[in-house]
Amino acid sequence: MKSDSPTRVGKGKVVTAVFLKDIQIELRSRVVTNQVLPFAGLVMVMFAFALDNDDVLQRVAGGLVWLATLFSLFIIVQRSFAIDTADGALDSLRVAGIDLSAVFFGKAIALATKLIALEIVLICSAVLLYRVDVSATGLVLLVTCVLCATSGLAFVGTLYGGLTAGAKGRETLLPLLLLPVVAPVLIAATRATEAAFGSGGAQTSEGWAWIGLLAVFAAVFGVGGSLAFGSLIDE
Amino acid sequence: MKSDSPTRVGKGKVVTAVFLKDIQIELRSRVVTNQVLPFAGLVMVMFAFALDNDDVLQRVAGGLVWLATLFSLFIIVQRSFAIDTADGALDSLRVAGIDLSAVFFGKAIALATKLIALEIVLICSAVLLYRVDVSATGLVLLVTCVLCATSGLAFVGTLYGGLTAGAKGRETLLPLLLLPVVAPVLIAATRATEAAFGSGGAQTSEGWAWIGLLAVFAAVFGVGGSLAFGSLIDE
Amino acid sequence: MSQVLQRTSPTGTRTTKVIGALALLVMAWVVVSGLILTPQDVVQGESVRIMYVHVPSAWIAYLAFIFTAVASASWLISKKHSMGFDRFAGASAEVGVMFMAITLITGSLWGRLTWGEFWQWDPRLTTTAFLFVTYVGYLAVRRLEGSVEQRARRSAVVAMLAVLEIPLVHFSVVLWRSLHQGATVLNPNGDVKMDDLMLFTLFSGVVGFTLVFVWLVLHRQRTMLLVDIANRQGLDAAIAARQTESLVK
Amino acid sequence: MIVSFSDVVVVYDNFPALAGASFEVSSGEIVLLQGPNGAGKTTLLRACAGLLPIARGSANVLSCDLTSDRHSVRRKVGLLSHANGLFQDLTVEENMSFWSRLIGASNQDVKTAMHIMGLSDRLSTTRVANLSAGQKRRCALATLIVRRAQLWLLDEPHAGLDTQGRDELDKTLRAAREAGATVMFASHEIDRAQNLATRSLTVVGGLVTES
Amino acid sequence: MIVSFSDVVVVYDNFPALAGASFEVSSGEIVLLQGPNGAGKTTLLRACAGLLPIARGSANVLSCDLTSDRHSVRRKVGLLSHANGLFQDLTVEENMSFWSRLIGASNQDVKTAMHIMGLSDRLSTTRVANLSAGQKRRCALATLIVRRAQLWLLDEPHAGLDTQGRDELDKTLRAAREAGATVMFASHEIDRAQNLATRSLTVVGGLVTES
Ligand code: HEM
Ligand SMILES: Nc1ncnc2c1ncn2[C@@H]1O[C@H](COP(=O)(O)OP(=O)(O)OP(=O)(O)O)[C@@H](O)[C@H]1O
Ligand SMILES: Nc1ncnc2c1ncn2[C@@H]1O[C@H](COP(=O)(O)OP(=O)(O)OP(=O)(O)O)[C@@H](O)[C@H]1O
Ligand SMILES: [Mg+2]
Ligand SMILES: [Mg+2]
Repeated sequence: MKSDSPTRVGKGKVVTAVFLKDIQIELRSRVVTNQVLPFAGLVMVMFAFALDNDDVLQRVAGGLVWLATLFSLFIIVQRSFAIDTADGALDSLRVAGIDLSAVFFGKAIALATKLIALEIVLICSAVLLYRVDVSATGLVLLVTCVLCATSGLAFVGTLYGGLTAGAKGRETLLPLLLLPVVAPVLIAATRATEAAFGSGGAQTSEGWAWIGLLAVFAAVFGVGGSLAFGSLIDE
Repeated sequence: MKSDSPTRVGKGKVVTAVFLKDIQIELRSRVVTNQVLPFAGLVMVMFAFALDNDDVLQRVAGGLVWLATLFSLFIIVQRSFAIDTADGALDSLRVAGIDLSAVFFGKAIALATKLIALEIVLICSAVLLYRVDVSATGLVLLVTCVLCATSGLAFVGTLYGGLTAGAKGRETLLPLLLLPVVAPVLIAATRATEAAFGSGGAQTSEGWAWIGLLAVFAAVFGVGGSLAFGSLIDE
Repeated sequence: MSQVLQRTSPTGTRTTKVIGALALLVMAWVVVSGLILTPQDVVQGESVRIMYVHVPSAWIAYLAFIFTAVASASWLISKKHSMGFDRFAGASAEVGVMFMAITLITGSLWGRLTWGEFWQWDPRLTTTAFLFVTYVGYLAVRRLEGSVEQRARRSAVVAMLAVLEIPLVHFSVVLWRSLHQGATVLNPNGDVKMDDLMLFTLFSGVVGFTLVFVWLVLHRQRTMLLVDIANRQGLDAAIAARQTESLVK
Repeated sequence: MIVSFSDVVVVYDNFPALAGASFEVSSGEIVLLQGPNGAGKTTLLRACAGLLPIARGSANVLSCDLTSDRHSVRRKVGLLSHANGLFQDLTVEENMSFWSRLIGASNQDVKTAMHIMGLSDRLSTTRVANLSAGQKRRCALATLIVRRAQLWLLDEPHAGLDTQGRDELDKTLRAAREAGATVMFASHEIDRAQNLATRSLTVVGGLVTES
Repeated sequence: MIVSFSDVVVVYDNFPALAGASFEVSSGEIVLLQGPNGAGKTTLLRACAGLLPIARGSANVLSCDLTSDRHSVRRKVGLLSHANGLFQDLTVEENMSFWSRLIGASNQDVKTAMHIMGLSDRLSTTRVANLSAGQKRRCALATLIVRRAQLWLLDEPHAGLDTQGRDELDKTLRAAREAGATVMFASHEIDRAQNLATRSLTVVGGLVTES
């Protein structure tokens, strides 16, 4: 047995390994499927039920989709880091001496994957339950909006999830930190979705301005996260 | 050191011990205060922001309060049993050979305490944010509604929390099981609260019919829970 | 170490005394001018006088948060990681949160007078509230357990991300259709539509609040230093106590 | 007979961790369970405590028939698992007083147990989360000592303890035996364990043999 | 010198778990850390791995200065904590392949490590949550073995293992030493540990003394 350190591993491989691990655990434990989805579905149904009025429903449809996504974000982030801290695996990751910005991207991509799966279900149920019509141009806008908003949420969720993981009692900080930061995403995504849905006579074109904001947000937290994640998670 | 078993402990003492333990842990870890409350607050604020329309807001105020409570219920229940299972304390509880129906009541009362604290904040913020007026008779209705609905939620939450605690992977079952059962509570409590708030011209008197339903629900799950909890938690 | 403590015990210095006196002077002028000398507004009546507190406090809060970010960046970049930067960042954020609270409170009161409501779900108001919450979160991060270096590193990252919210608040009136006053003073066109004395009073307010800010930050950063020193002395005692464990056993 | 198992099978999902275990333990014994990892020692101890359903065979502990009723036995046994069963957010003292309140132990007993396990003074007001591994184990043992069970079941009780703690534990178990209790414990520290035990059983592949 | 600590203080909140520890470890040693519960052994090992900030004193591990940079040392050390650092929902194989992918170990290494620790066959496809305590520990050790670290830090590596596992572990550590690695480990199983170690240090009350 040679005792030289193994060669350093490329960033891409670490990203893939972390991503696969997170997805594999989700497939085993089914937290998103069994726990978050019914949760999010309930919001949609209850509102359809509470506001039995097509006009109002169509107006709130966009907001509801993103509100439900945001809640799910909290739960998924918390769960995703709870898995790593449960048996001290986070410590092992830190001691592995790997590039923590790769861990950041791996976890963020896994988080985004879960969020997108969720959003697809939510948007479809909004279309069905609230009788929303989406035009072809609206669809393009919607898809762009989902992609931009989700990457922003995934980046910021992973970043602050890392900050609040680890020491006991710290996890209670997560909502406090995350709330004010994701609020703009919520607003921008809601407005863009409303434009795509044509709620309240909104034009599709109005939506694209919001996409810009979402893209800036995603870029800021993508770069910021990959730089800062290491020093936040790591003490 | 004598090796006779200690005398069996009265039920009341067990209830108190379990209740105090749960509350003490909450006071230390501040999950409800720091994590659930901001969460629930967000629902209220985001809705106010998304639907900046006094009429609609007043109409949905009641529903929002109870929807937010329901979300919080999931998180609090999960957390409350996670604490017990984390280091195998639930096993120790089972081996202690104590009356498990006393544990049921202890945990349910602790849960209800946390929920009521939360509801007070939610209702106050609804009143402030959504400019709801509550009359004196409405207030009586509201307080009764909160008490009945909360005990129902606390009983059913503790019962199913116990069922899904313990074995790995089972906790993902909780929302699936809990959702259909608490839906009636959500509806009844919403209607009663709307009556208390006078939303959409509802009369206070209309609310009392719903209170009956809530009281029956609480009674059924109080009795059922105290009988079934032992055999559910305990395998 | 205790000598250091004694020597530095009073947090004031000659500079802070001068700044404090100046701040008092300017603020006295703002009170006189704001409440008596300036005219009432055509539309808003007497309530316009709230502006002399509301607007400066908002701007000084921005200034405080920007200082926090700059100090944090300096800490991260500097080779020596001097703790002074970190203490300055923390002190500035604390004072900034206080000023932001003043903005929120005076704004609500003003809103009650002009819109009839304490609170509206208006973009400027909402984003301001979020900015406030963000920095409360920042202060919470500073209180997490860990060493001083950990505190500095964590909070520096948060501060540099949080400061990006300021443009969002400032431009929220443009981004969203807003009830709130648009950029009247700092408007992009550069033409100010305001009575000269009002404008002068407003800027006196800004100067006065800046002086108050500087005075508070200097003192606060000083007390933070003292707390750190006291903690270090507490640690000396704790180390001594811990070492005796080895003798007992 | 305090414990008598005959052809007991215990399954997890589809895996029979005990595959026909038969043995007996009589009053006043200190029985060591030894055997390789994954042999079924933990499973055996948990089955004795009435925590696992018996799939086949007959099991009798302290005159309770575990195949028909796994509940009544629990009041009489004390179990130390691999996990400590403590609340991480509470202090040592609070944990102790919670468990002692549940079983109706006196304050004096609690004090004595904490003293035996060296948890007085500073440690008593420390949150369990901030204890060292061995200190947590000591706390778990202290909650067990106040139980004064008729049958003590301990899963690797020595692991994590320092030498002084191990001596103290051995003394405690011997004293419990003097007072009429019976002890079964699993251990991989064969030397110390055989010194303590009055008899030892070997568990391999879900079967129990005398050794 | 592989490790050299001089007057190192490490604090949790306000408690100095290491209160001025000084010692040196040179290449090729197998150093045993012994001492009572709560002495600071775990803290010492974690500090060596660059996981804890050094409040005072100077610490140098594998030519990295821990006071200024706690990161670069991590690639070179392997740490076995009290906790196993495994993902409970993944199988043994999946855990192994995750960790080996992260550090770029070969498939052959993984197979060998799993074989050494007796985790081939049925166990390799078992979820970690369904392993016995000792089997989990074996899995954690296997992830450590594939690391081929220059400095091995092990916190009570023998606890939970059966006799055969302990022998295997000792053999592995001796082989690692032959191959040029240095080993530090904490243990309460003094006899076996002293047999394995080339030198032993005593940790008491946050101080380190030669013994
Ligand atoms: C709670 C309620 C309010 C909050 C949170 C609030 C917040 C703010 C903030 C953050 C600024 C600084 C904006 C910037 O320069 O970026 C500001 C400026 C200002 N506010 Fe308010 N405000 C509130 C209510 C009001 C009301 C009711 C009025 C008057 C009707 C008002 C009038 C102004 C004016 C005139 C400025 C200066 C605008 C400029 O020249 O840029 N505010 N407010
Ligand atoms: N997270 C923490 N917060 C505060 N104090 C802690 C923390 N972890 C450990 N301690 C304290 O630091 C001291 C040293 O702990 P450490 O875990 O290093 O001991 P140890 O020598 O490994 O003991 P053991 O043999 O029990 O494993 C103990 O007194 C413990 O109470
Ligand atoms: N929850 C579970 N689900 C499925 N199989 C399990 C479970 N727990 C244990 N097993 C399996 O049952 C067998 C016996 O486990 P047990 O924990 O009783 O072993 P043990 O003798 O205590 O071992 P150790 O010395 O490692 O503690 C092991 O092979 C293990 O893989
Ligand atoms: Mg075992
Ligand atoms: Mg230790």
